[in-house]
Amino acid sequence: MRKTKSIPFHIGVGLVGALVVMMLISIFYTPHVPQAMDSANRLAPPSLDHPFGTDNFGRDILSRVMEGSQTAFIIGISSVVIGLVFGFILGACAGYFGGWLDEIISRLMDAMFAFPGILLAIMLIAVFSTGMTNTIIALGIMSIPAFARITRSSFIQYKEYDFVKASIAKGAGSFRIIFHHILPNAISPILVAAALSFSGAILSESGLSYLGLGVQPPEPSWGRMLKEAQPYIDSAPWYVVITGMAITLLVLGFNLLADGLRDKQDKKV
Amino acid sequence: MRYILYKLSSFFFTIVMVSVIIFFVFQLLPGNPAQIILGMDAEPAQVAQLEKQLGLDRSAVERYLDWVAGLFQGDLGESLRYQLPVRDILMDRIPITASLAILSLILTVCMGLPLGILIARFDGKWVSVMLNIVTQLGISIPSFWFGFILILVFGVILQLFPTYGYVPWSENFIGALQSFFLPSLAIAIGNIAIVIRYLRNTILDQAKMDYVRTARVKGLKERTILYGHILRNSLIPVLTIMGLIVADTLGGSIIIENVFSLPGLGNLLIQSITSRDFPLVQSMVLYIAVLVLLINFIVDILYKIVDPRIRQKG
Amino acid sequence: MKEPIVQVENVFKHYKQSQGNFSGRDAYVKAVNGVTFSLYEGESFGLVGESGSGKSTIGQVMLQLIQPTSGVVKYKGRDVSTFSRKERKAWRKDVQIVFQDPYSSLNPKKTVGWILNEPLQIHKIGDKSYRKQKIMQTLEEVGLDASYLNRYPHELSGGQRQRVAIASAIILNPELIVIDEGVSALDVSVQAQILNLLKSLQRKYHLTYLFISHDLNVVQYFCDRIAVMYLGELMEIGKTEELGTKPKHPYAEALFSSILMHNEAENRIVLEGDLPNPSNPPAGCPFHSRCIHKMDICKTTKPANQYLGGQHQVSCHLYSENQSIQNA
Amino acid sequence: MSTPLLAVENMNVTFQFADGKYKALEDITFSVFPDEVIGIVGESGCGKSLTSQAILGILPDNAAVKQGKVSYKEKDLLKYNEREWQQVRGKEISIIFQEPMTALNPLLTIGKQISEVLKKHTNLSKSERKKRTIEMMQEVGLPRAEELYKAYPHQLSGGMRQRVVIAIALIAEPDLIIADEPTTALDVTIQAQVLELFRKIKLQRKSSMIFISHDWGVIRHVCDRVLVMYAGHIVEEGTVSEILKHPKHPYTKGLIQSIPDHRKRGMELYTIPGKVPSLQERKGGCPFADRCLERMEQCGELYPESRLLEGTHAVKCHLYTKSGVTTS
Repeated sequence: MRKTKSIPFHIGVGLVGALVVMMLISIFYTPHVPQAMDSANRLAPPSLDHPFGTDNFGRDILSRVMEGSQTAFIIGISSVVIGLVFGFILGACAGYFGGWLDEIISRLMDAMFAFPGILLAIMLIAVFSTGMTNTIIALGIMSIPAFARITRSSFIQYKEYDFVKASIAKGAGSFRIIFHHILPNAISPILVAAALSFSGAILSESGLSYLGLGVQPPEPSWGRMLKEAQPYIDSAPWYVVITGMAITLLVLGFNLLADGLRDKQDKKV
Repeated sequence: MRYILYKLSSFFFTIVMVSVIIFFVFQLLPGNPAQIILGMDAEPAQVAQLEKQLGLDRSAVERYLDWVAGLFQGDLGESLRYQLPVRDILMDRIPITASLAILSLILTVCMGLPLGILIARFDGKWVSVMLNIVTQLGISIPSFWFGFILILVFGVILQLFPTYGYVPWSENFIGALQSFFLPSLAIAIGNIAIVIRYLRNTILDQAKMDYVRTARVKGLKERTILYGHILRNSLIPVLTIMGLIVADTLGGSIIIENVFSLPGLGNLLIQSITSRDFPLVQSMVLYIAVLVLLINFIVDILYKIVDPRIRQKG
Repeated sequence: MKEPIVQVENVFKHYKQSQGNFSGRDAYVKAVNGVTFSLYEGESFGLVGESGSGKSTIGQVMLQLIQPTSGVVKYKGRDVSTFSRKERKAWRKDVQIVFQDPYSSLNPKKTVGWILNEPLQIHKIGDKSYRKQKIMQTLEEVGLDASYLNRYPHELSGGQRQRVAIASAIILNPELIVIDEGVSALDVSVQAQILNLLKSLQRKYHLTYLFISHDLNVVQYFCDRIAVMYLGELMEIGKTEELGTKPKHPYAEALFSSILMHNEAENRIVLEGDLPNPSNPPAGCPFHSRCIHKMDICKTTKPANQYLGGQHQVSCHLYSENQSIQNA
Repeated sequence: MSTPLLAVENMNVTFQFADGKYKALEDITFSVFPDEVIGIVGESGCGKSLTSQAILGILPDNAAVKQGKVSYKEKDLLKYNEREWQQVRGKEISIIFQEPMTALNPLLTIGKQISEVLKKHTNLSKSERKKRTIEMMQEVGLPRAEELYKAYPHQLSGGMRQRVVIAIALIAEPDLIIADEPTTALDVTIQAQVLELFRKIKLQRKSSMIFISHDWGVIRHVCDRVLVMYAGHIVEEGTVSEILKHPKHPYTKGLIQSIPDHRKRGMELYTIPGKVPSLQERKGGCPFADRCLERMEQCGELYPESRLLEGTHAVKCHLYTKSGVTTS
């Protein structure tokens, strides 16, 4: 029973693991130099030499996908860290202290939630211009409200628990309450949010880069590759299919991972 | 009533907050905006004129109040690139984005709800595992890439649907429907998966509730229990995520319009950013954000109306 | 009697209720509505009442886990709200609380050893070896052993958890413990074990208990004095022997008549109606809406506290001087 | 006595967990006669609720009746398919659960939830159903029945909701009503009201009742006969007064003695050593052997057969098996 149920989780672990390995390998080795153009070999279908074919400049798609994974992970991890740090601080303050501070922070988060999907990121990039760093900052800011909300609700929930009250009655201060009592219990939903936020960042980055607003060449990016592949959708469909598949698998991996983690923590309660 | 007033006030407060955020983010433009807009080699006189046009010679607070006052009168400013009132430009674009969003929402509801119920009814070990993977896949696929795949399959290979551009509804209803169908589906796919998962989970959660046990010991048929008792209670939480789904649909249309070359708001937004038409971008972002807030507000109120526990208090 | 260890003087606690009612004005839940009583050293003082009576709120106000809207709590004669930070922390050693639900009163992420070490750590008591020895000693006192040190709360039964909660309360050698429905969630046979444990600890350490419970059997067994609360107000206080056998207040009378183990059906007083909402309690005597001896004055005037000899107090117009005592 | 309305014979129920199958109920045999109120008493986990669920065919998904017979009006319910079960539930046998706050559908009116039973089991017209429902609501003591007919559950207090649940259970006039801790979640004075209602139902209706409770006081007030359950077994049965006065099984004795009350003040409460074994810890032989102070050699291996002592008083204990009635 339990085994069957955790199959998706294991698939998630497998996907993420495989892509992490691919990313690590790509740092030291790719089958071809990702930037090497080969005008004789443009839009070549998959072959032994180019397992995923080549693009419109004759570059090896496999090598470019491998290199692109570095960007994906860098952007995913950095933006999650930004969102987590600021979201946690805001959410913890709102949840622990309550009152007007909570009101202001919650309204601010509501306001940020009003920007659907990647609109907030698009706006920030419109102002700060494109590029890797700005993309990371924009996606990081975009993920703050999700972390803030989950942290806030955990804090509010656990603040009322008897074990917290009992600890206050024993003389514990705010520091002890937050770091010894609330945080260890709130950590797993925050981890789930982090996994989801990671996959969300990958999706958004690919969207932004596809629109030409994200990562700029020569930085490799899957979203950017899709933009380049679009005109050749009928003549070189593998270009589109392979690149999109890379994004999908990475996102799917993290989503399954998050879902499995959530299941596990639900079971414990 | 009190509840509605409370929600209304927090709705307006949030709108103000959103407008302040948007306005001041655009104040953060590095350097002289007029210079940036016109490029480095622009004539100083031109720059000065544009500065005046943009009101850069006044304080930020003044300009903000001005902007807001304009918004209240339906004046969203003037586009730099088109030299037209923003409102007129938007009016041309809105029907396209609206068609796309509405069609996509219809697809989400019409496919998500029945499938969610169906899958909850046939819940089982393997069903739930398969469902989990398939719906997660639906959520994980980038909508614009799914758009490519739809173009590839239905446009290029099967040649059933047009792959770009659109036909206005007034011209040819079927043709319009055809031109909007693929992009709507591309936007909807993730939301359909979300609705299926969410509805299935709430149905299965509700099925464990005590009132279901009460219904069962009355001798009711499982069908009656599902449709008469469980489903009502399950649809209320689904309603709460509708706000999120609408927001997601609007966000999705920004990208998808660019995939299918549909001249809607999203398409305009990206073009305006590329051409640094900031007044237009600023107004458009606000417009979309307010729309999302409004829909969330409506969903909130609707939710209270549907649920007697809250209805009778307010 | 001895010196009072805690004096609760005219304490009020009103909560603002979240929005959502007809009136448009803010509604206040009157959890505690002017309560005065004293706890004496070494006694077990029972606080009984139904839901909404405010009995739990009193316990938490007493420990300053909840700030009262008005009123004073004195500990050994000193107003606890005037304590300095340092004094308050020192005071926290002397007063402890044990909660009802053994499943939420222990941090699920911490081992029993950690939970017992925490109070010592907070107050920087002893070195590592002293703490270890103190923890072992306390564990044994509550009937557990070293094998529990590395276990997590979810590995324990309800009774064992409650023993751990008690151990973490007594490890600081407190003088007063608030037991907030501390045995209510337990089965009878486990409850008996815990009650015996509490009694033996009381004898050994000369503890004072504020014993909050809705279970009249347990309170009558356990407590020396009993206070009966209704809708945030005290109805009657008295020694268990007096109050338990001859309650004066009509509410207390009904309450004690409903002990099913020993009362025959004919002798029971079944009150009509529901408990009023604590955000909108009846004017005058809060109990008048359900009282079988209701008089006109009850609807308008709150009865004053009457002493019926010794420590026995009652708040009821039946015992006011200008009313004939009908029910003695 | 006449033929039993319900006869449970040698029923076993097992739970299927990831790590194997566990017996939750073993050798459950008892009868309910017409017009009789039979109590089932025991601590949490003893299987008293599971017994009622097995009778109504509403066991949890991972539990199943492994052997035995449940004869209702001389028909074996265990052979019924789901459709046949639906004809029994609500119409022939109905059940009242513990938690009134969650037992009703929050989105449907009170009237609809009660009359739904009539819609399923009778051919009454809509207006007749409404009339009958309002009558029933009045019968269970719901005030302003016409008005409450259109109300939603959240507008009612816990006590009133429990009356609604009782109305649902009674309206199709079943011959057997199972009440599973129906007053446990209620406040003391409200519990008294609901118990009074049960006594009224007992007097006015011809239905038999199975009344499940952990509270001997409640059992004493409502039941004619009682079954004492421990760890999935019925260890003793007999009339309530007989069992309370002369309990035979060491568990029953211990259980009754460990109930606190004012007459035991100052004395240590009797406690049963150890704790109730979990499903996984249960072994063969007498289920109580490990905690029994009167344990004999055969208790660990040999399962004690039920032995009728006198009248309806039967006990499963080796103290009484071979040599007949020994001293108690």
